[in-house]
Amino acid sequence: MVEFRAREGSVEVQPIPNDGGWVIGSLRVTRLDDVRWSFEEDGAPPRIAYAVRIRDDVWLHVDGRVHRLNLVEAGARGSTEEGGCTAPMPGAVLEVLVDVGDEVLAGSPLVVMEAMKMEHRVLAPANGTVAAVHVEVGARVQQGQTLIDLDSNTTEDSAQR
Amino acid sequence: MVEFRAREGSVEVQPIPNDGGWVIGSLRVTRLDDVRWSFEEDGAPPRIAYAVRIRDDVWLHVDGRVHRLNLVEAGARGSTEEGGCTAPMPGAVLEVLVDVGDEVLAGSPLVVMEAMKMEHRVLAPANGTVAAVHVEVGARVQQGQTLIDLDSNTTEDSAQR
Amino acid sequence: MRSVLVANRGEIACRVIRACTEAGLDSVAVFAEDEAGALHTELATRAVGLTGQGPSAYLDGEAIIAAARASGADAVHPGFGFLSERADFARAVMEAGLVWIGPSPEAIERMGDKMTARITMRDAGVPVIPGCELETSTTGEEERDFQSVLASVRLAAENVGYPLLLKASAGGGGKGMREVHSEAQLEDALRSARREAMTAFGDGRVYIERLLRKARHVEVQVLADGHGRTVHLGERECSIQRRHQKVFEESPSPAMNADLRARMGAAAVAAATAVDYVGAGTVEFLLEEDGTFHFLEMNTRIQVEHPITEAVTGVDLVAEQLRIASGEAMQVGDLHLQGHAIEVRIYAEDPSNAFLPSIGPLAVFRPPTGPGVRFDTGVREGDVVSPSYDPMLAKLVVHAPSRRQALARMRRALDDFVVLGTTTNVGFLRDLLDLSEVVNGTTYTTLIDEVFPAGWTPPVPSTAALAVAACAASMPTKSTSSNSAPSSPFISVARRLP
Amino acid sequence: MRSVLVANRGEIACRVIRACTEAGLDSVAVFAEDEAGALHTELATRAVGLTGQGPSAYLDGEAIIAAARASGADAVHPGFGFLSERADFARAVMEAGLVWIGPSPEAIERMGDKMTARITMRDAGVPVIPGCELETSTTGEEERDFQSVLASVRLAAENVGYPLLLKASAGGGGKGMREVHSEAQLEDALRSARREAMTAFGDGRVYIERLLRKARHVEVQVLADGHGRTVHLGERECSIQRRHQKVFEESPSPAMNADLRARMGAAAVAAATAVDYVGAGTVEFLLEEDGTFHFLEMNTRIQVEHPITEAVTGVDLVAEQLRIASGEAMQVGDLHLQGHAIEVRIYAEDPSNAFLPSIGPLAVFRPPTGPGVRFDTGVREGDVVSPSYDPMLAKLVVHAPSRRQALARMRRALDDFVVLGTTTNVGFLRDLLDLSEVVNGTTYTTLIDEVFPAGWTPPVPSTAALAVAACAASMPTKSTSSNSAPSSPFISVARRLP
Repeated sequence: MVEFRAREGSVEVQPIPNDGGWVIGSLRVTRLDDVRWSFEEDGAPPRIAYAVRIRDDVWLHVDGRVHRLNLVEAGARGSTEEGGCTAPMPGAVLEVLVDVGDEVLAGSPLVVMEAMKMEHRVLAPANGTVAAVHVEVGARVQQGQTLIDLDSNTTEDSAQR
Repeated sequence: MVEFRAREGSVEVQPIPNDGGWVIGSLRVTRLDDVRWSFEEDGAPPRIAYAVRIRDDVWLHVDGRVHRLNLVEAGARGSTEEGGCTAPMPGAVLEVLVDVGDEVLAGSPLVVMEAMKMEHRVLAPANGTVAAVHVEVGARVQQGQTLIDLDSNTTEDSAQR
Repeated sequence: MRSVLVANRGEIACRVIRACTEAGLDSVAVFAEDEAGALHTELATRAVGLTGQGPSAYLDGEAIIAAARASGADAVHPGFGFLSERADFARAVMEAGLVWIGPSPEAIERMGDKMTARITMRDAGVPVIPGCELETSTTGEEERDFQSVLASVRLAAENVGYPLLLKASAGGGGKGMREVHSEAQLEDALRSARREAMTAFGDGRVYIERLLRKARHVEVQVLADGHGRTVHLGERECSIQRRHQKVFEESPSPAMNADLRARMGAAAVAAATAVDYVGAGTVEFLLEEDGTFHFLEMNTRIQVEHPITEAVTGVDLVAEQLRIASGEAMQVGDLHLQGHAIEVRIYAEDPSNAFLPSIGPLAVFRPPTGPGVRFDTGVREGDVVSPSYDPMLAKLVVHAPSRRQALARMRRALDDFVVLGTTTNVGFLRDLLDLSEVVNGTTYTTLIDEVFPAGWTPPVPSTAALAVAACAASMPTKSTSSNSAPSSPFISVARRLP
Repeated sequence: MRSVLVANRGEIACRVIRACTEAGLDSVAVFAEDEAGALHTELATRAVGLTGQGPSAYLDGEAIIAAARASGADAVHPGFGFLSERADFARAVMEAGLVWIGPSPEAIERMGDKMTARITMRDAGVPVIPGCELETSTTGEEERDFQSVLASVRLAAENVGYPLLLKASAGGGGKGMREVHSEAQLEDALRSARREAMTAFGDGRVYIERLLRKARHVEVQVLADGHGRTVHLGERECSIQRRHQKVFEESPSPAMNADLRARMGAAAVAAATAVDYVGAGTVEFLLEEDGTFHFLEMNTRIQVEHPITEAVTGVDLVAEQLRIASGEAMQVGDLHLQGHAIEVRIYAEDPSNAFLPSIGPLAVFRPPTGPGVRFDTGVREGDVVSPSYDPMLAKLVVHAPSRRQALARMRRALDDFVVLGTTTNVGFLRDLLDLSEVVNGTTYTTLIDEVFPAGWTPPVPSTAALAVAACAASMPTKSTSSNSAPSSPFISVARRLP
């Protein structure tokens, strides 16, 4: 059983090994080489896709489009942070616009970062109160590093919006 | 010790493993990936080559040129046939121009083959007498298959030419 | 026209399929049993397997028409070679209710038979090479028939004079063609030419032309639509050949000037008009040093070397073929040649061993890239070159502002081209580009034979090369299995684009 | 001129190095410590390591001049970005006895300072955008200085009127530029623009221009040699931008006609002549719907989007740069535009997440090929995209007989482009090509913001896509280590061609 994160919830797929390939429902999938795959649905001619797994993601090119699918590993759920504002990319902190205790509205800028010679603003993901500030001006941060902790406003508040 | 067949005789090269690469005289060779290599001579900047081994050959691209170098394996020498006229490529025999006992001169046509929709003539490598004919018109032959056995004329004869 | 079956393989199938995609048309590839998973099958909207292996599969017109019907194609593009100049196939396609992307079967017939073409052109006022058509219609292999043909050929040869060229009337691409320098060579040449022609075309008739030495092969691209417009798109110089196979082509010709281009262009348009030609075609001429030109033959199909014309004229010839076949007027403006284009043909052959075809895996296959470089191929790294098919792997085309720059660009591209596992002519081509005749543009059809009388010798590896090779020898042998593509004869593969 | 040091990296370094090779010149690449083994270092005759990592290494003019001397280079090509528009660097190169492949330091200075450029152009009779230069020369960060700048900006803004653009005088490429729609936004915008300009250029001076809505960005390529000849090579339409960064460029402009081209061309030549320009340069204009055009700025270097001009004019701009720098006359004939060319910029960025730069391995990187497709890049499969450099990975350029065919060719090319392991804007570009404004050529600079106000949403994978992904999930994770290239800062790598 393979589980992917989807836009809402997750999607489970169960490939069944069969005759050198896999069967998933009415689909048959065959591996052609390191990165190329062939798949066919009942009656239709086989088609080609490129797919590789890189750590917890499967990257896929099919029908002219690229998809990046995040694998949900057993026991690894819930790892997305709630109320944490993280660095969207590696870079340097130019400005910290909030202090602990500040009330912020969803979408208001919290931190200004610089990466690749451009400024980027990290915005509040929801209304809330700043619980902690983990960085200071000039700090170099890694992608995904938590910059600010936000206490989200109560569920009642959110529900009213 | 690696030995390659050369235009005359053979060439021996002894790479000495050293610090993740090899040293051969004043040369240092490093492997970059599956097919790419870097090499540098004392003082000169490193250069790039492509090289792969395929069975008994090393194929090499360096300085804009491709080389195919045949490896001499221990005990595998002398395997080139003397007096045998072999098919230069896979194809079909169109005509056999000689019979057993015929005297032929170096360069005279022995067999006409067809491959890739073109005719090709297999020529006698030396003066001699046809000792055996191994194929008939219409036969499909593999590359390297012996078509005709030739008894070369005596060494004295050859020496006189 | 919504879906085009491409009755071909290799680089030209890929070329045509991409043109279909860009024209908003579906494409159907066909493939022999030994070519399942080939590049052209992946590029097409849909692919249909043919029965049998090797070229014969692609020559089975009935099977191809059946494939077109089964896959819902409503048109057939033949590419070049195979069925492209077979009037009977064109006729069968049209009788099956499909659009034939090419000239009428009548035009193919009149130009396909080289003797008839000579006569038609003479009548249309187009100059032909001094020579002699032979009325003999016997095509049998029997010795008695042969002797009677030989007698009439011998008589005609005396009139034309030696050296001469013996040519198969049904011929093309150098097949069934022999140079004859004296009467003593005539019998052997005739036997061999007829046999090759019988094998290739099922038709052993031959004719005679005077052998023009140091002549240039210059051909003119023509395009005609169904609305009465016929234009020429300038010339291609294809003088550098080996065994009558083109090796190096360029446009414009170094021997051309505006006046000569206008006269040869007019002759080419006259040739096309004489057979009510519709579509893309090429009129080949021999051009002598004094500026005289003679009709050689007309190729009633897209040509291998069409990209150099596309580069300098800005016209997409295959797109125009599709447009014309669908009944539209061509979209071609006034002729304006921009810069200089060169094509070389990349063959799997061994220039150091009589240019014999070579086979093997394309263990490493890294074509050159960069500005002004076009690379048309039907193979990719990991594929295996088999002995069954034509050894042309690819066409390398460069376009640059001047001839000198185009030569430099081609040298750079050939230097950058890495092919390991199969012997090719890349190194030979690279040396060819340094010949003073090529540098100066004073090329002629017998150049290669005269400059490389003893063949070509590959360079000796340097000490450094041997050192790298010795290190590579210690590595495991590179896996050269081809893609494990489906191999059932009836399977079909396809890729659907959004 | 025998050997050219290319003071750049990535695709433009590769482009220039190939041009050197084709011109018969040696080339010297430079590389930061984190770019040993990069493609451009392999293509060059010789490569020299710089000290330091990231862009700062390529910005160290002294180290680059030292590298030129040490490697025997006698000329320096700056590419674009980095030191290309730094007059002091140009001057230092010339003082070191090396040929500077670019315009004079004086021309760079007069055009590089956008305020000075405005004034120069106005004096030369070239129309400029209504706006206001500010005489303030203070560049400090102190709050008191800031307040005095703010006061004069506020005053000027009232005269020009809102909405307006605040632009760094030393700026370029959208850096230090802010839209201001009301006085309330002015202070924040000024602070941020000045900071960005200080970081990028070390110069915080700003000026004001009226914000022209729905205007097109149309630029004219000029070329001038040292023999007194200055020509224009037609225009490029670069209206499709995001955050003032060009995304999609085409030539000719759909808004152009022969008369307007002649007038804009003449204005561009006047602009170049006004600063005694020598070399390749670009004069940018805003073109309003009523056909009025205004000088925006002049880029005194080769432009990212130069290939589309090369495609339609047949001129090799980089080859001409080399020729002009070596003192020869340009080899450019009369202007004739052939067909239509489009370029899209391939960025490592995430269009579904505010277009933030993305990083990662190029685990699979298979650029599109085929007729009329040019792909300029500095990376190859197996390379790793780092956060240190500009996120532009490549330029994809198509050339076709018509705009419609060029769009179709670009769609086909984008569909065929496989990049796995690093998020790119390829999918976004593919959707962009289907917008009616793009199809009809009615583009303007704020198009992307207006059509994608909430950003771009990637397509939902089909069931079949999920099935293939699930099978691929069972495979081992692809090794994404980059080439184990030498990493010592002082090592240099090179490839010597015959």
